[in-house]
Amino acid sequence: MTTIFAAAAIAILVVMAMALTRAFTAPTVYDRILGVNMFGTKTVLFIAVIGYLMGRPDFLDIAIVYALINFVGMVAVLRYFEYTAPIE
Amino acid sequence: MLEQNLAALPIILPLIAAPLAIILGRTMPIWILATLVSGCASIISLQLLDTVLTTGVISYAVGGWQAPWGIELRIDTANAFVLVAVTAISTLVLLFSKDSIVKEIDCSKHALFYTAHLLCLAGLSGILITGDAFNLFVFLEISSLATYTLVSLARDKRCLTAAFRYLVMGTIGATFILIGVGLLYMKTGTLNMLDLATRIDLYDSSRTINTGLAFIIVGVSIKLALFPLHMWLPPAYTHAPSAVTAFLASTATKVAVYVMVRFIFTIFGASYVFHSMGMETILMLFAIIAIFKCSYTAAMQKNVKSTLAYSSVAQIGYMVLGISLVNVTGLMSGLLHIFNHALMKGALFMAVGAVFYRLGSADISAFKGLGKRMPLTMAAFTLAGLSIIGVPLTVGFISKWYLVTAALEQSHWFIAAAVLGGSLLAVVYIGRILEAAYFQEPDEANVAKISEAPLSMLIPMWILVIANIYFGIDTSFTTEAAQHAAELLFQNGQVMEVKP
Amino acid sequence: MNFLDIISSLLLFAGTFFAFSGAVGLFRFPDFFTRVHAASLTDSIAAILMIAGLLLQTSFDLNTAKLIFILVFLLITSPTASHALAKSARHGGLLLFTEKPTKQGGTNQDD
Amino acid sequence: MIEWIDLILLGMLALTALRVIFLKDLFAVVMLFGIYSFLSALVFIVLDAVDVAFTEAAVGAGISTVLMLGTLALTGRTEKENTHSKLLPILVVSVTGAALIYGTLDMPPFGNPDNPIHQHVAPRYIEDSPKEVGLPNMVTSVLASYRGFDTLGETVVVFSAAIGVLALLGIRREEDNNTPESGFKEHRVLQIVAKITIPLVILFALYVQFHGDFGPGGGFQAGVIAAAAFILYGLVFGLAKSMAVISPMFLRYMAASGVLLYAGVGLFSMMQGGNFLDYNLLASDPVAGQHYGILIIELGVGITVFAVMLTIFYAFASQTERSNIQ
Amino acid sequence: MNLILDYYNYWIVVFLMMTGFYIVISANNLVKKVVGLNIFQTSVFMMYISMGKVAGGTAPIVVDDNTLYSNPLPHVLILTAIVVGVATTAVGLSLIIRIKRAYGTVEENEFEHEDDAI
Repeated sequence: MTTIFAAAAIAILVVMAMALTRAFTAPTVYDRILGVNMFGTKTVLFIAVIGYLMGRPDFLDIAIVYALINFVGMVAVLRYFEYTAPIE
Repeated sequence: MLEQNLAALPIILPLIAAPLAIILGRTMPIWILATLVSGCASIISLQLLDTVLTTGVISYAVGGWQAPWGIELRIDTANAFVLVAVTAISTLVLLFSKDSIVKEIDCSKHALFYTAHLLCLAGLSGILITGDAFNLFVFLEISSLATYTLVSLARDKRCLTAAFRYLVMGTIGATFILIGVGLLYMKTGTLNMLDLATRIDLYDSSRTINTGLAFIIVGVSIKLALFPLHMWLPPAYTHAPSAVTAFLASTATKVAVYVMVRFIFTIFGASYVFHSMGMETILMLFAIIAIFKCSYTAAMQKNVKSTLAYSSVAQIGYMVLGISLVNVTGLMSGLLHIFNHALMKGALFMAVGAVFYRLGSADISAFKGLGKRMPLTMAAFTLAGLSIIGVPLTVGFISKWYLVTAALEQSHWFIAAAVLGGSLLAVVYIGRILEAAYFQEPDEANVAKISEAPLSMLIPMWILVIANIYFGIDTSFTTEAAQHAAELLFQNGQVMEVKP
Repeated sequence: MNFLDIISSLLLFAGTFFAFSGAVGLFRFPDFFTRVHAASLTDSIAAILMIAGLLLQTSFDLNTAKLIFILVFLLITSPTASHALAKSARHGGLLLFTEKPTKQGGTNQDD
Repeated sequence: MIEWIDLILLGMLALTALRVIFLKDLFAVVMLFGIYSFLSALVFIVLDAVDVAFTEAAVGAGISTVLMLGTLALTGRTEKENTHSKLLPILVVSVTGAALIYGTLDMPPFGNPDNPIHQHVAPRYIEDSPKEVGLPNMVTSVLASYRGFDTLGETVVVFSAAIGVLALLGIRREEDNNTPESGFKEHRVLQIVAKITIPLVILFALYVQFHGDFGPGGGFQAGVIAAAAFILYGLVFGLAKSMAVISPMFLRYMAASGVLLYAGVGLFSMMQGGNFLDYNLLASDPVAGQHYGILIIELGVGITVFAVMLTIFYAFASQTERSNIQ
Repeated sequence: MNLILDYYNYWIVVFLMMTGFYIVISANNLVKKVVGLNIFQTSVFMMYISMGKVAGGTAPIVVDDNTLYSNPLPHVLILTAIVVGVATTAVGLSLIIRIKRAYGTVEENEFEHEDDAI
């Protein structure tokens, strides 16, 4: 089972890397936000898997925090984005 | 109960008073609380100094956990001596600030001013008393955060950029210290200062320890504004409210000097820092440049607060110079100067604060003719100024005397010359102000406003001035304490106390 | 490797597949709104599959509850976030790839 | 395996940090900082520091990012062209970096159990703390008991931050008719979802507060999470409504009372004839005393952190909304 | 090879620290400076956590006897340091907001001119 978890963890890491690339090189600011958001949700899954990989699944609490913070951060980005100047 | 916990009280009292102040909410009760607490802390620290001088080092295990597992508070002569200066100055500044801040800080922020002052005092006492390298970092940050707040309270908008610059530099400095402590911890596995000292000896020439030393020295140098890392200090001191400047100039950087002494002598050991690493040459070089460059810059300033701020950087040069001489007399002169400089700079900045209170400006042009209009304030300024210059019968003379003696013991003639040269420059920058005050006529516009400063400002100012003269004549208390502290620090470097 | 393990590995595999396809969609789709679509749909399905896969590894204790909590939380918040994002984007003037930029200035800054 | 994941995460961190240097869009900079923080929290998990990861995720990625975004809303989005010479910074950084690399060469190897830090002080925490303090989570034991003074200091640091922010910004309570509508008033979906999630989050915060002795978490993390719930409320429904639920004045008292609660435990143990913060004396049985002490001080930390984080958010958000009116 | 295995973690962390440090001292925009400061500090935290790791160890929360745990002390220190970091960030950002209001800009070279006229 460990190898399966490891494989899943690596696969999610790859997806995270892709989301990260998107956040680095987004054509519009919204794409960037999208990339960041996707990165966040994948991180939640990554933590869940890695908890099992390391044999300490009681760390799922951290995954919950990630999910929560990701959402709050997203809302904050959208909220404060209104105040700034439109896209140049 | 009190007896046993005396060592912890100088930290705990202001620490508890700060949240209490927020609950009290009204300015007047907060001021009374803050002054009382600060006064109690100074009485306690005097008591502590007395105990330390008679019975030796006090060690206090917070939470009942023995070092190195728990956090140890450790009071020896060096920190008790500086603690007395810090708490006493804090009390006097609080007395002074009651009227002073009315002109310089918005009314709605007075409560927060006193709270931040208490926090700063708690942080500084914590830095002094703690015997744990990481705990020191925590208290350093408490005092720094409170300091940034205090600096930014002034009405002048330039205080904001000054505070921000201070924040960035201060945080870099603190992070450097954090890195340094981390490297030491990595190599030794402990954070307790004494334990660190014992175990560092095992790894004397390890690269990791060398790097740790370098980072700690650079970090602390930022905090104490050693040339060329002093750029944050002059704007911060110039634009902060006068009461804040008086407090910070005479305590914050001095505590940082103490931290440097503590790290060099207690933790690393003088022989390692100076003989193996050759730090003394670097420190000496920068100290001498600081004395000349900053004294010169001080003489060029239009603003008196700015002049005094640069003078502070120069005076820090003297302290570091004393440390870098690597002998008991040199270290003693450094410690002595921490104490003495607190007395003189406190008095000077209070006098400037009083002028600011009456005139709303600290430019040198505002000082014209003040000798006649504010005679008591200017007399205080003059006496404290003479002390900065190092005229006999003032404290400034005492510390410089020992510094020169130490230099001659090492037969460093050029250092003795440098000290004298620095004093000559001090004559110039203090002289300019005195000339304006006594030999120039005031501007017409200002004449009406000028009258003597209120008593609440004069009293703390004159207490400091009298202390300047008293400790300049009867030097037994200060020199004895400083000598004892310096000897103890040097012993620490050689003979290790080994804990079971 | 028992039966549950096999199912859970299959679920994990499927989950990663969808996550991956969503990430590809993030790059390949023509405009922002289709990209949101790709990302948010796969987000949900990947979360469901993977957490289901992990659920099979628990023995119905606190961890099960936490996993379900995470799943519920993700299923509520992630589409909401995508929705809010798409709405802001539309409000901010992004256009569908089928639309032509008008004079008022849509800013379809696609590469 | 873990080492490889660690390496990949560190690589991503390096790329993110490098990208931040060259970005001029500050919104993107802040979002990438959020990612940086998330990634570093992942590194912390991989390196077994779950409590730290918890805090870093909640604080770095959560609170700091929200505050930075709030600041950007006021200061503008783009960094202007830098006219300073790059030479001096590069020189300073290279020298510092070289010094550090030089320092690493004598370091104890990464992960080796024979390193001094695993041999000297820590064994006592690992072997004895479950008996002496009676908690399975050693981080909580060390944090709250052995190094409880540090944690008191940390609580005071948070408190000083509140003092600083209040002194600098203050919290302006707008009159209701003057308060701008939340930008999300059209976002019905968001509002409803926020209403569903907020109670869940507060419940979770309570769990973290009281479960911190057994798993990752504790007062600090719980305070931040609870504050995040109210921040979410404030973001979605507008500051005025949020302030109607918890007023800034009340938060001030809360922040102060948390510190007092913590210090009060210390004073109480002093009155019992022990040293400051000696929990052994809080009950007849030392381990029970430790338990009570840790429970109370964690509560104090939680209260202060919650109140301070929310105060800071109020201060920032009221600035933003104010500038929006003008 | 051994050298790399022993130290790769620290080297990358040093690189991260220096990137953050570079942003602090080179950025012109104050918000970016604060971001740099945060990156710098977070990387220092990683250095501490790296040293606490024991190969084959697990998080320092008791599961049963005979388990190898990583060192809890660096974790405690860094918890404190993170809090210190966020406190500094909050105060720094408030200062930036005030600076923007007082000077109308948060670019360092733009308000430096005004400040020079002491």
